[in-house]
Amino acid sequence: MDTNYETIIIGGGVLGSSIAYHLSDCKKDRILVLDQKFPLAGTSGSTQAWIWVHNKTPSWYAEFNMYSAELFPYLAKKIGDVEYKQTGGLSPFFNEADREKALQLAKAYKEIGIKIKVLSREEALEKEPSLNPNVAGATYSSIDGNVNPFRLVDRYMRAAKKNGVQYSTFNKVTEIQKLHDKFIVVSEKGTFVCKNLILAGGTWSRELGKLVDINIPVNQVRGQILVTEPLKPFLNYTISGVRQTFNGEVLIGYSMEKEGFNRATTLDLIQETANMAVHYIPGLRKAKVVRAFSGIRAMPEDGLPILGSIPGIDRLYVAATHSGMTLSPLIGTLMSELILDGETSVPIDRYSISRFDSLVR
Amino acid sequence: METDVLIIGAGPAGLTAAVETASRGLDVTIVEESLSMGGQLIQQTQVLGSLPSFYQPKRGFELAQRLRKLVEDTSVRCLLGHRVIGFYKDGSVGISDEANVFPLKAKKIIVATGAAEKAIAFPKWTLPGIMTIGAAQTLLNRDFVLPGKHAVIIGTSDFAMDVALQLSEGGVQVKAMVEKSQTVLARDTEKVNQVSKMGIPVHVNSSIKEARGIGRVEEIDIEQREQIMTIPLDTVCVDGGRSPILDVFYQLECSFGYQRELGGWIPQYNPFFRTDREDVFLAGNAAGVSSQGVLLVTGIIAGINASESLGALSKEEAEIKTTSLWKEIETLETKLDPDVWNARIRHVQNYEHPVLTDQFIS
Amino acid sequence: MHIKHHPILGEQLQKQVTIYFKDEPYTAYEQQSVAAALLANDIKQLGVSRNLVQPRGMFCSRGRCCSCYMTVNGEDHVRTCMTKVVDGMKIYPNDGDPQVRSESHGD
Amino acid sequence: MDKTTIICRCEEISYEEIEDVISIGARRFDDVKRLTRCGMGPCQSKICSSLVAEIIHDKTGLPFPEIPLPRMRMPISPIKIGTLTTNSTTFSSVKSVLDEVELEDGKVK
Repeated sequence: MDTNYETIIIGGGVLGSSIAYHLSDCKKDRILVLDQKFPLAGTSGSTQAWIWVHNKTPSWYAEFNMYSAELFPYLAKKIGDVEYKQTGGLSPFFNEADREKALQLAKAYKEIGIKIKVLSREEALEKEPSLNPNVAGATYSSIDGNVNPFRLVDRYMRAAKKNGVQYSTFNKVTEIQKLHDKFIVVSEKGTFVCKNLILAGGTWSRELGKLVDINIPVNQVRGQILVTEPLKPFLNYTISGVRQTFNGEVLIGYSMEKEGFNRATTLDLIQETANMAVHYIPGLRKAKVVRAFSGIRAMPEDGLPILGSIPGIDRLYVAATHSGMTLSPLIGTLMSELILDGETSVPIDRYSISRFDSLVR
Repeated sequence: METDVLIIGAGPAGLTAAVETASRGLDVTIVEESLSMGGQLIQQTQVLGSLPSFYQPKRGFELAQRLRKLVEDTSVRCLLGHRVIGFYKDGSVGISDEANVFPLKAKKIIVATGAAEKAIAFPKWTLPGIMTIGAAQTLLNRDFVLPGKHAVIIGTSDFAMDVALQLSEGGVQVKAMVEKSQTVLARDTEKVNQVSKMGIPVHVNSSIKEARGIGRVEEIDIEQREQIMTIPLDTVCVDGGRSPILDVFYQLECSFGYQRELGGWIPQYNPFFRTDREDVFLAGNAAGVSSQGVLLVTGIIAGINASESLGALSKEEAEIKTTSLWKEIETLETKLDPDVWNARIRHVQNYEHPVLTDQFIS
Repeated sequence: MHIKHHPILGEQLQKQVTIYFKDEPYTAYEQQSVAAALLANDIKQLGVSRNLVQPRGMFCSRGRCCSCYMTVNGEDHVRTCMTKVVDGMKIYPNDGDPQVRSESHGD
Repeated sequence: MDKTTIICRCEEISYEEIEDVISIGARRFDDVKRLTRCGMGPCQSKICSSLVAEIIHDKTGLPFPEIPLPRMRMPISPIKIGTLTTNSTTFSSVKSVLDEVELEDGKVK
């Protein structure tokens, strides 16, 4: 295996693989992706994978998500079928306080050109007849949808490899040094040299940052999700909390726990999630759960992406975010632009790591 | 619901563990998914030769009856038709009877979930009529149904020999036994002779090439030294060996080690049949696939040491008993297959160095 | 075929019951599993696989492989190797994914 | 074994598909699972996991102790959602996305 690269990306999840693909697609060669395990072993392989825009705040962040969601149809044409489906997104609510919130949300989004409709009970039930008849209403946006996360990462990875990107898996990075205009990246399987270094470690970003004495404030949030066995297609929309896959399974859950890297599931939360399932879709009562899984989300301290160059260290970049599935095509594109041209077509200054106070450890 | 000792699985190991703990005055609960006690012993009609010295040779189902009687004479709470589905944050066990899920808080847990048969894959192995040898035996001796008229058995373990004989006696024509190794795997030569006396051909250096049939298996191709032999039949029984059932241990975050001779991955445990979790013991095939006799002994050891950990038995007494029971395992296991015994010793010695740990850490 | 006289266990099949497979009556005996009782009546194919629509029957008989899934008394995907027959039981093959309906549409 | 031989009975994943993902670097059952769906069906890899371990071993020469167990999950066997809802009424950790939308002076931040 070569040891000398133009660009090394640490992390082969949805962001790392998307950056590798987009960069290689711009005829940039000599790219290496290092993964401590195997792509999909972490967050990217344990998600409901909604492509979700609506109900994200602040509205400029929703706008950022919208740009990315709009790239999916084009992306599928380039890297292959990723089972992306723009189903439209539905967020049911069950009380009047939430209706007020929904109306405010629609108003705020209108200004940036994202259309959200606040549906009445009848309209919600007409769209999604299997919803609980006690629903008070729902917010609806046609932008939202879902994707097969396994396919997405697999296709990014295969397309990147086709463009000449190399992957070194089950290979943890242990040390990073900056020597003149080069990075020396020491890993379990050998030492590599590169000009550009991109940290795309997801939940492990904080640990990667320590190797270059930079504080990347990304925390871990655990989500537990139930999977039913495949059911005949019956859900028309991606419901925030419940969605049906291409294959027919229904994925249920919207939970957040602070448990570090512990990916255990608990019966307490499985039962709560089952309650949520029948609260949203009473007909699911008879469906069988075959598995509960747990994913560790990467959660930057203020909830917003951390993107771009790292001040003070030339040619060192970071890409860490929540909602990696939704944002991957855009972030992949923008990071490639940044590395190739030094500027991006969509401004990312807001997402710079310099917004945090304690940059240096 | 609360209990001193929860035993998961009412097979031979679970039942002996239940007797050991309940007879010392502990409050004991057994959870068993099926509606009857005895586990896989229920359909074993063969005589079990190598039982511990304190048992007389018996047929499997007779041993199950006896264990059942012993348990019924105690105050053990038997939750038949119940299964463990998972665990709560506070360590309580989640149990379901299909209508409800409820937590059960146990001071100690003895896991005796047994072993599962492994599959053998070949073209069209998914056709109806192709089943594990354990399934064929269950049909025959528990459901009283003939699996078919003409069968071939893929595999030649001792268990395969038992099932071949039982199928023959039940009226199924066993047309062949197929073994990919150079020799028959069964160690019980008496059984191998019986099979040969029944006129069942045993093909070594052979493997199943493919199955065919419309809606059900109708014929198979056996390949032996590049020769293909086609056998018309309606039943194929596959013997892929067995491996411990580990789901419960995995959820309990126990560590694992690998011992091929004991069935592959098994929970790590010490001489007291305790896992690396203070409150979790194990017994039976779940602690390494072995003979019926050994399973009983492991159940006793786990029961004794779980009792000791709850103060129902002195440490000294538990140690003396455990040591002599290990001798019993050595006798039985060495007679059966010294490699199995050696693997078990190796495994226990590895207690401090499990191979697979922290499985839920990202 | 039901074993009327078992070589070692003798006559075990005592209480006869009637079960219905695709609305046709068949003879079974109490304590038999649904999959076994059907097999005794020469019904081996219990369903079809969901993608390739290939025939499936009982494989492991331990409730693990899910190959014996059938619809029993209105419930889809019942593991028939683990379910005992009951007089009058109505059984249909597993020929597709279960349907979910809203409770408001009747259940 | 034929290339089209089914390895995962539930999801009908063939030998060939598993071979393919091993060739792109999958070394553990869970890697194979995520890339092929092998083991994602109702039996949750109870039948195919040992078959896949053998294929990984054959193709890569990795010794069995270095091919870890698949990650096992609750529920230990399939269970109806309705059954799971019994004896549990709490709703504390499970949220709706609207819970995350914060209002300031009656307006979205």
